[in-house]
Amino acid sequence: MRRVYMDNNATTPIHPEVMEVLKESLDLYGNASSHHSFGTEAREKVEEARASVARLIGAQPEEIVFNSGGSEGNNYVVKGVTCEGRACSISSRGNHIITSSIEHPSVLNVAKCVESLGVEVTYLPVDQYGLIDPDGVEKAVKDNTCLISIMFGNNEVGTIEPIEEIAEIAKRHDILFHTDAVQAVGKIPVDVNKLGVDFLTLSGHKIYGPKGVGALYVRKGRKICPLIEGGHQEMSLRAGTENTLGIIGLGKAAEVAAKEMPGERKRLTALRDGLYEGLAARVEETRLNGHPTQRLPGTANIGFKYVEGESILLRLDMEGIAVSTGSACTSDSLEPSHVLLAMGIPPEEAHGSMRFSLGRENTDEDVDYVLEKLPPIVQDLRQMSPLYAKK
Amino acid sequence: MRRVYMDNNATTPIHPEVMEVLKESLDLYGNASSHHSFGTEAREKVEEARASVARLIGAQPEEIVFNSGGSEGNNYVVKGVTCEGRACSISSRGNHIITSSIEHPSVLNVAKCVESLGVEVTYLPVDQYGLIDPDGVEKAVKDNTCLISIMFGNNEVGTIEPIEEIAEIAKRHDILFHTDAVQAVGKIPVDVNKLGVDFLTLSGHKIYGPKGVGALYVRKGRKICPLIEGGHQEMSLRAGTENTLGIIGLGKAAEVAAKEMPGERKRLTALRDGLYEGLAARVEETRLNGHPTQRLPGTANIGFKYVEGESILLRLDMEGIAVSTGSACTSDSLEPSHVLLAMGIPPEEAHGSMRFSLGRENTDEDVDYVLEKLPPIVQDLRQMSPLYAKK
Amino acid sequence: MQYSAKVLEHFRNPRNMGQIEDPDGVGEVGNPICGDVMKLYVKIDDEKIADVKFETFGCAAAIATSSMVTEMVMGKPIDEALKISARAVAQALDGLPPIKMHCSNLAADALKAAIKDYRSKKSAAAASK
Amino acid sequence: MQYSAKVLEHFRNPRNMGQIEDPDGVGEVGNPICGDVMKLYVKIDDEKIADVKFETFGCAAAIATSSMVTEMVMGKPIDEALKISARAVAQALDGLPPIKMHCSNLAADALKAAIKDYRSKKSAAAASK
Ligand SMILES: Cc1ncc(COP(=O)(O)O)c(C=O)c1O
Ligand SMILES: Cc1ncc(COP(=O)(O)O)c(C=O)c1O
Repeated sequence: MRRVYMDNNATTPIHPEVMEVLKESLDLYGNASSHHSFGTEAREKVEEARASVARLIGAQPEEIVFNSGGSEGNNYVVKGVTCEGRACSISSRGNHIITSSIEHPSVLNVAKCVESLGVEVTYLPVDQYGLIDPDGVEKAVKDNTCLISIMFGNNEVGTIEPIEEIAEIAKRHDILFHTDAVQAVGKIPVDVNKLGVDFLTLSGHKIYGPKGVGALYVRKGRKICPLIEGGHQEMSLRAGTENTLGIIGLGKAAEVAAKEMPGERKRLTALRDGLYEGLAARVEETRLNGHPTQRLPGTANIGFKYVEGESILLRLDMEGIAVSTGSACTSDSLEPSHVLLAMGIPPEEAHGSMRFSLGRENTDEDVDYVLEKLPPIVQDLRQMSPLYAKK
Repeated sequence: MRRVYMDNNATTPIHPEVMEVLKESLDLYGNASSHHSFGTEAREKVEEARASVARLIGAQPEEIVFNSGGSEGNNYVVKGVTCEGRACSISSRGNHIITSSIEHPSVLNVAKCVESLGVEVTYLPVDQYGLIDPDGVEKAVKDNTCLISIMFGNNEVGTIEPIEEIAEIAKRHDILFHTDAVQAVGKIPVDVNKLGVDFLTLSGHKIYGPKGVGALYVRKGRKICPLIEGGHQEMSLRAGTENTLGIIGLGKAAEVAAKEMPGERKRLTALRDGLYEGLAARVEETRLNGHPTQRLPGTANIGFKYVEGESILLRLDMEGIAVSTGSACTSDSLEPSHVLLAMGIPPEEAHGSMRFSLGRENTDEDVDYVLEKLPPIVQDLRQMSPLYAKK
Repeated sequence: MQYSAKVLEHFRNPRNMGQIEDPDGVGEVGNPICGDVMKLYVKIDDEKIADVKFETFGCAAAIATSSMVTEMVMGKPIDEALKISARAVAQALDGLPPIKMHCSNLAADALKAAIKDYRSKKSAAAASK
Repeated sequence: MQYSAKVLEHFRNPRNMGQIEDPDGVGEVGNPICGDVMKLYVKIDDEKIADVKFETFGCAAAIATSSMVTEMVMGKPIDEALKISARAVAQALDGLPPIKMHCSNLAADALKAAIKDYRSKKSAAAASK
């Protein structure tokens, strides 16, 4: 059976070039913090990787802190700036943070956690396309705001937020600004200095690197309480023996992403638009969720009225097609997507929305295959649906 | 040049069998939380690994929470039980914790952190062998003690603590008990039920698995606040896309460790004793730091009077021999080891102590090589030392 | 989330899917906002379920439990059908993931609602005679 | 921690290591508790450093800076030797890791202490004449 993977926002296959360096590095086992030659060999590779990641986002190598992924990066910033809910030296400005209602759970749930510990949190709304209004950010600023955290590209609908404008507001008010760029890095140009962000989260497995490794960008001079303390690794900002293999993989993935991004960006945008247009032509009553143009290249979140997403997902899976109904980490829940609800999409339609996220392995043939298989499935399920019948 | 790696307490080479499964699993890229077949394939492997890790320590699979390593595990427990310094539902008993003065920095530094946030901390002393006295634990217990955290095997000197007795005390007083077993697991038998621990930290790269992956054992029914929140991964106890590759590697490492432990334990004990006795016969004024017998199989921490450790380390490195002066994560600091100081070793002698930590790749020939190379180096450095001359 | 082979089979090939033209009873439970709506049509003959059909908007578990419940009650006396518990439906499918157990409630509830509808119609008809 | 090739070379092959039998001055700085002790012996001839030797207990940087400082002052007039700064020692070694910079202070201090010792002995000798 043909297998078509269109769930690249959940995770990506490892790039062949990354696989190659991983295989080559399996016996590079020294502890990068050891002072003998085994350690030095590991250290050199770790620093090469740091430079690659820095280059991808226009940072200095010493501003890159390796960690275990996007969730850790996001937890780190929200907890570390608010010092876990306390007014400490870092958050001397106060204990109010501004975020949005469409953030990834690794921002939202931590915001709720620190909220329960006494931090004041503003969750900004979004418009029908999932866009955050910079004016809304400005209005939410208070004297005690210490952090603004707004995601770069939304993982479910792909909407790209006006990060540069929001960072400008943060800077004007002297507030630390963080962006969860897990879905943006490697797909669209991201430059920490052009953007003016203080912290930026990225993750290896969304850019064809290994899972369980990521990096947090920490602008020089910005202070933050470590989430994981202990040894002096990562400039004492993140304890734990360096994940050499993962870091090398992430470094290579960053290098490859920088190289392939311009071409892939164009190619995936065309592919994804072809997919949506093809589906819209073949299936009645579909809707595109997310911004029509200001959107991540490979992402198309499409609603099919009268049917429920998991059913479509499983039927597609039976045809070898992998997509998702939302973010993988929330899809065990029965709630409709918080992102779609925040965009004002009715719950019953949110239930019937599917995320197609295309990646470097997808081809025109893959899109054609989905265009062939999906319409009859939706038709089948609609035949079964009392909501459709009622029409 | 011959290369002899005797720094296995810092980190271990990946086991050939683990390397094999890592290579085979590089293209198993699905997100284990995704509901399509790509996800299911990853999920199955993750659950197999969970069962292997559970088997190694006598736990139930659902008591194993995968994470990024030992430092994360230790931070998790200390912060999670004290709810980062606050009296919350979990630590309703109070906010006093008991730990020891020879813990790994990933326990000690976090204890200091939560202390600064209002948690009361007792740091228990050790005797000259690095042993913690269970009576001392009992005496330190207060009405508001919520956590006792005592390491299993010390990473610097290898002393094995009386965990079972201490856990018994904790249980009698209804206090949660955690042990950092990063150095013990895979080297000596560890059974969470025989021991009666509530939480146990382990790490992949100390048992010939990959770096950047570990597991926390959480006894069924024990509550703890997550350190990294977000998605529903790992029973909502640890958010972040599952590090499939790392987890598979850890699972295999656990399986292999269970198999090889009995033989390796004997072999390494003999090897390490041969090393110490050989050195003691060839170099005057050496001392063995740590317990003479109640000690991790491969670990020999040896003091050479009148010389400084880093010099020995570098001279050995020039001969292809890798050892360390303490834990890799603190060796950037100029302080003598906190473990040796706690054992009452004078600072100038602590400076001249070397940790030899042997592992599965070490042979009799390796020991002979060290016995050949090390004595003249110590002699050389002593010739240079004004402390030696003064004698 | 792992479904049993039986769930997947019923999901892929649902039995008794569709409407009954002139049903004796119809039961509808669930709510589109929660992502599950189940509609069960029954035809009753001599206090036995002569025919039963379903329409479902929902996940694989919702569809499979609907299908399964129709199979289980087809041809059965009403009283026996009413005794079919949510648990029994789930068991007949070789179990459901814990998070999906509520779907088996829905299926059992839809059946009860359809029979209730039939009975109330019947007594209304009897009354109007 | 990465040492320069020059540091490693001096560490491996230290120059002027040992004692001077009948030194004109001796300087000792550092503290075994901190892990560094440096002892410098000088022989002075016509206010020039005719010979210099060191003994050091310490890390590679401590040994290399000791060795380097003896090379730098050998044969130099005392006044010139005194002008050698910690920075200059570190530079002559192509730099030191930041955490080890204090070692270059120790070396320069040991030299100063040895010369001071020589001078105080000399003035004592002059006074007793
Ligand atoms: C926007 C966003 N932020 C954070 C994360 C979390 O990253 P990770 O899975 O590496 O923890 C993800 C993906 O899961 C994401 O899409
Ligand atoms: C006793 C002990 N605890 C914790 C750790 C930390 O483990 P990791 O390096 O996996 O974070 C180590 C090793 O570094 C250790 O030896």
